[in-house]
Amino acid sequence: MSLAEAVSPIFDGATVMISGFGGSGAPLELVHALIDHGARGLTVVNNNAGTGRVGLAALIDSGAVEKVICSYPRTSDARAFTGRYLAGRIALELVPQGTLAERIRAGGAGIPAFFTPTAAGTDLAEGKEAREIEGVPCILEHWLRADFALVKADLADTYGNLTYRLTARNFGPIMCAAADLCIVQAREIVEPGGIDPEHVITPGIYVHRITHVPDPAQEEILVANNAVYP
Amino acid sequence: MSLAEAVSPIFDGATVMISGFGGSGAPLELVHALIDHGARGLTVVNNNAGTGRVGLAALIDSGAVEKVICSYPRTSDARAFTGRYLAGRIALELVPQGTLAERIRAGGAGIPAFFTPTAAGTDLAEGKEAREIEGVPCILEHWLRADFALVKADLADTYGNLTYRLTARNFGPIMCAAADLCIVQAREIVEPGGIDPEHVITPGIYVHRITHVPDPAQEEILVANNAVYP
Amino acid sequence: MSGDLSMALSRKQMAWRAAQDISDGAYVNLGIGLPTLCSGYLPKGRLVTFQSENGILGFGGPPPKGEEDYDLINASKGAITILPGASIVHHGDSFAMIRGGHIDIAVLGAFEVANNGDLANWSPGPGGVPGVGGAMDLASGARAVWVVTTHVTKSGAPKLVERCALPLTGAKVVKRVYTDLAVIDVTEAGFVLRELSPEVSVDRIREMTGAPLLLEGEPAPLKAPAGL
Amino acid sequence: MSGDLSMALSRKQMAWRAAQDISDGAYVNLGIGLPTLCSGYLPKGRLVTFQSENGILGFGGPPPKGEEDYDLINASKGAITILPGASIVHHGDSFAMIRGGHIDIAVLGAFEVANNGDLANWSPGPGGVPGVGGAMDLASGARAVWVVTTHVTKSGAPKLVERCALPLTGAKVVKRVYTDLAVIDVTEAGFVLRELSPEVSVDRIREMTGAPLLLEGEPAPLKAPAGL
Repeated sequence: MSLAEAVSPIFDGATVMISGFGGSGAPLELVHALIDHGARGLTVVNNNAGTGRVGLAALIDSGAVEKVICSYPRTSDARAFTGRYLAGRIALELVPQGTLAERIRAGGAGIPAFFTPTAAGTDLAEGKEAREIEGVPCILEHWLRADFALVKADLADTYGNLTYRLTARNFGPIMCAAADLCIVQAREIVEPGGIDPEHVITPGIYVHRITHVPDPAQEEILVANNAVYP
Repeated sequence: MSLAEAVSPIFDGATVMISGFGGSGAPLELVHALIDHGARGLTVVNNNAGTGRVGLAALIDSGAVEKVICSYPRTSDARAFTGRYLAGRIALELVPQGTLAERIRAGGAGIPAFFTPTAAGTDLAEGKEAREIEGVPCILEHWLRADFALVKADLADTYGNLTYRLTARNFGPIMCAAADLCIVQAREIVEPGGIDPEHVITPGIYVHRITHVPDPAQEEILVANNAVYP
Repeated sequence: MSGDLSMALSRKQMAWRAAQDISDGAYVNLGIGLPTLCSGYLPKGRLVTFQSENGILGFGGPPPKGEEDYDLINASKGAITILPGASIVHHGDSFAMIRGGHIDIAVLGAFEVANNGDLANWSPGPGGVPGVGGAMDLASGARAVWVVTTHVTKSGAPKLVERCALPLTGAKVVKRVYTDLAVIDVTEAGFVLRELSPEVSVDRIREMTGAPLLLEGEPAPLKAPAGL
Repeated sequence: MSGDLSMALSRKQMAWRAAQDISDGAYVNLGIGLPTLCSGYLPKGRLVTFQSENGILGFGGPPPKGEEDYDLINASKGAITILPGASIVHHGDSFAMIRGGHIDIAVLGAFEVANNGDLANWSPGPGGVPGVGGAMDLASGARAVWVVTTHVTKSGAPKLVERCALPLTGAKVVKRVYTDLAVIDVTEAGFVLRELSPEVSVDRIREMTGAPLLLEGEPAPLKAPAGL
């Protein structure tokens, strides 16, 4: 399946989870295909809010993003987000990183809400239900689900079983499970049986579309080279 | 470390998680060492409540278990538990299997409580807080933690990183994380680096004691042969 | 079998009938007992992936006798084989898969099904040792819950009822029921008869059903290969 | 550096001092910036495993220039190396490790620490773009939170205070503070001075501290190798 075909179902106003922590695990080719596809009014879930002028930053630059749900929008070169945010042209829901991960995990695991000690007693607890459980102050957090996930994998088999390279794993497995439609770019696609069942990180049940990107770009390298998309 | 030394910290009245689904993943040698060790008044967390007259069934037969927290005590030969239960000599907390797994996972993950749709509107929801979330009836469940976990692994490295054989993985990874002291029997112990970091299932941070059991017994085989411990 | 009806489907025929409706590409969990038989009767060429709640996705039937590996079992604790493209997960992740709505179909047995979709299949009532296993998780988590069951109990009492008398496994969860005499959808309006054994009249099946049985046109004849 | 005190510890010396207290076998998360330096100053023979919240346990320093692999990074998004016995987990599991109380020590930076253990290190206050990252998870999840920070701000204001003016990262979480002039425990009773730069009097350090500084016996002299 081509990149363009893979992202073609993404509609205006969709919530889109994008894997990656910084550039590691960022599905740049899928994000660039989404820019070309042209869906607007998107809510994006990512740990960050883009760096430089490629990937998520380029998606924001294209004006397609209405809201970002993330833990840390202040990356080394966050001009795309920062400019729009300070001008009031993009919304931000700031979530502690572990709570963000747990909310996404809960979305995939069918847990509508959970109590967590993280952020209890802080400004980020404002408006949230608070409760002390076994002596620990907690706040109630709700699951996070998405219409689509864009995820970068290393190996995929044709059933959608995935592995990830090293710390590029980060948000991939939990985002695959939390989206109605999970779209994956894989460095290599193998036949069923090509991945040891004990080494599968994301079972194929979570994956709906796979596109082959044999030599994926690395965001850090592109940013260092001042690359711009498109 | 010997089996006897591995289980030596287990104290009277402790809560002990025991890995395994039926016999698959059941750490028989550790459980038998626990019988020899002689701690009493235990609360045991397991999916089942023992089969035949070995392993958990033998631990129950020894009179060491005061309470079982499980999803399905009615195995093919559950006489040890059944007799005591019907005589009012052992307590049972019956938990839906997925809720049991999620409560243990929450115990390891620092989530004191969560809302789940499972069991909402059933007898097993009695006494639990109910709430409709996004239109779905849910009940509040609390984490489950233990003083000790007894877990059967396949490979372990000396830092405690673990792998498991096939479906013997079942409760092992979540129990390791939910216990104050995690005691593991491993078929093979290797040096750090002997397990690919991407293939580690339980990171060593969760594992505190490892004992080497090179040729572990399989409960199904022992039960079929009417084996009895001790 | 439902009472003395000689033309009622056999257990294998019921499993066959349900299996015909499992769509290509589906991820399916088969409950213990009768539902397990469905895996043997999929139409040729249909790719269906079976999940077992102990933590495996993509398994096949039992191995030859003597080759059982009890580290490779299903939820019934029977030895299975592993297929290319399988994956192993831990129990937490396995029930995340179930609770999270990723299983397309759970095919389950039942003591009773109510016409609002309530399912009772875990507890025969007070007394004895209770055991729930994964029944409630599957009932509330799967996208579609199908029930395969005889139409009536051994003593002839309806299993499809207005309200379950036995403890519920899940409230409003059943979508479709395959019995030895009929195929019935559970709709907002209640039970709708879709297929009926050619040997049985609508009046007769209504007598054997403990809740109103609606018709939307003529029910199709319930068929299954002979000799199963 | 704290004002004009020439004998204040350098950043590397502060990191060195904190590193001496990391016990053998500990699992440690080092915050971005100054705390990261601790990894270079562990006493010889001490086995410490570093966790980075993006999902790696057991990593070493940066690779030689030109050999960076940006699929192998730490929480600061810098390239790292992987050590034998390492493991990779996804973000959900990584923060389960943190939130679940499995990290022995988190060494963090701070804007302010209050004498009840409150920590402010994520937000410089209203305005600009906020960013919290994993700070709150680490603050509330780690078994012990240590802070490494200069004793006062660049303009000379105390960073150890009675009540944080800036938005909190976590309430009552800090156990110990390593500054360029002192080592201070956060106890039920408040700040207790454990070590003090030999150049600084108790009265002077009290002037530089925004909350009462208790003594339990004579503070030991704060020392670190010269030339760091």
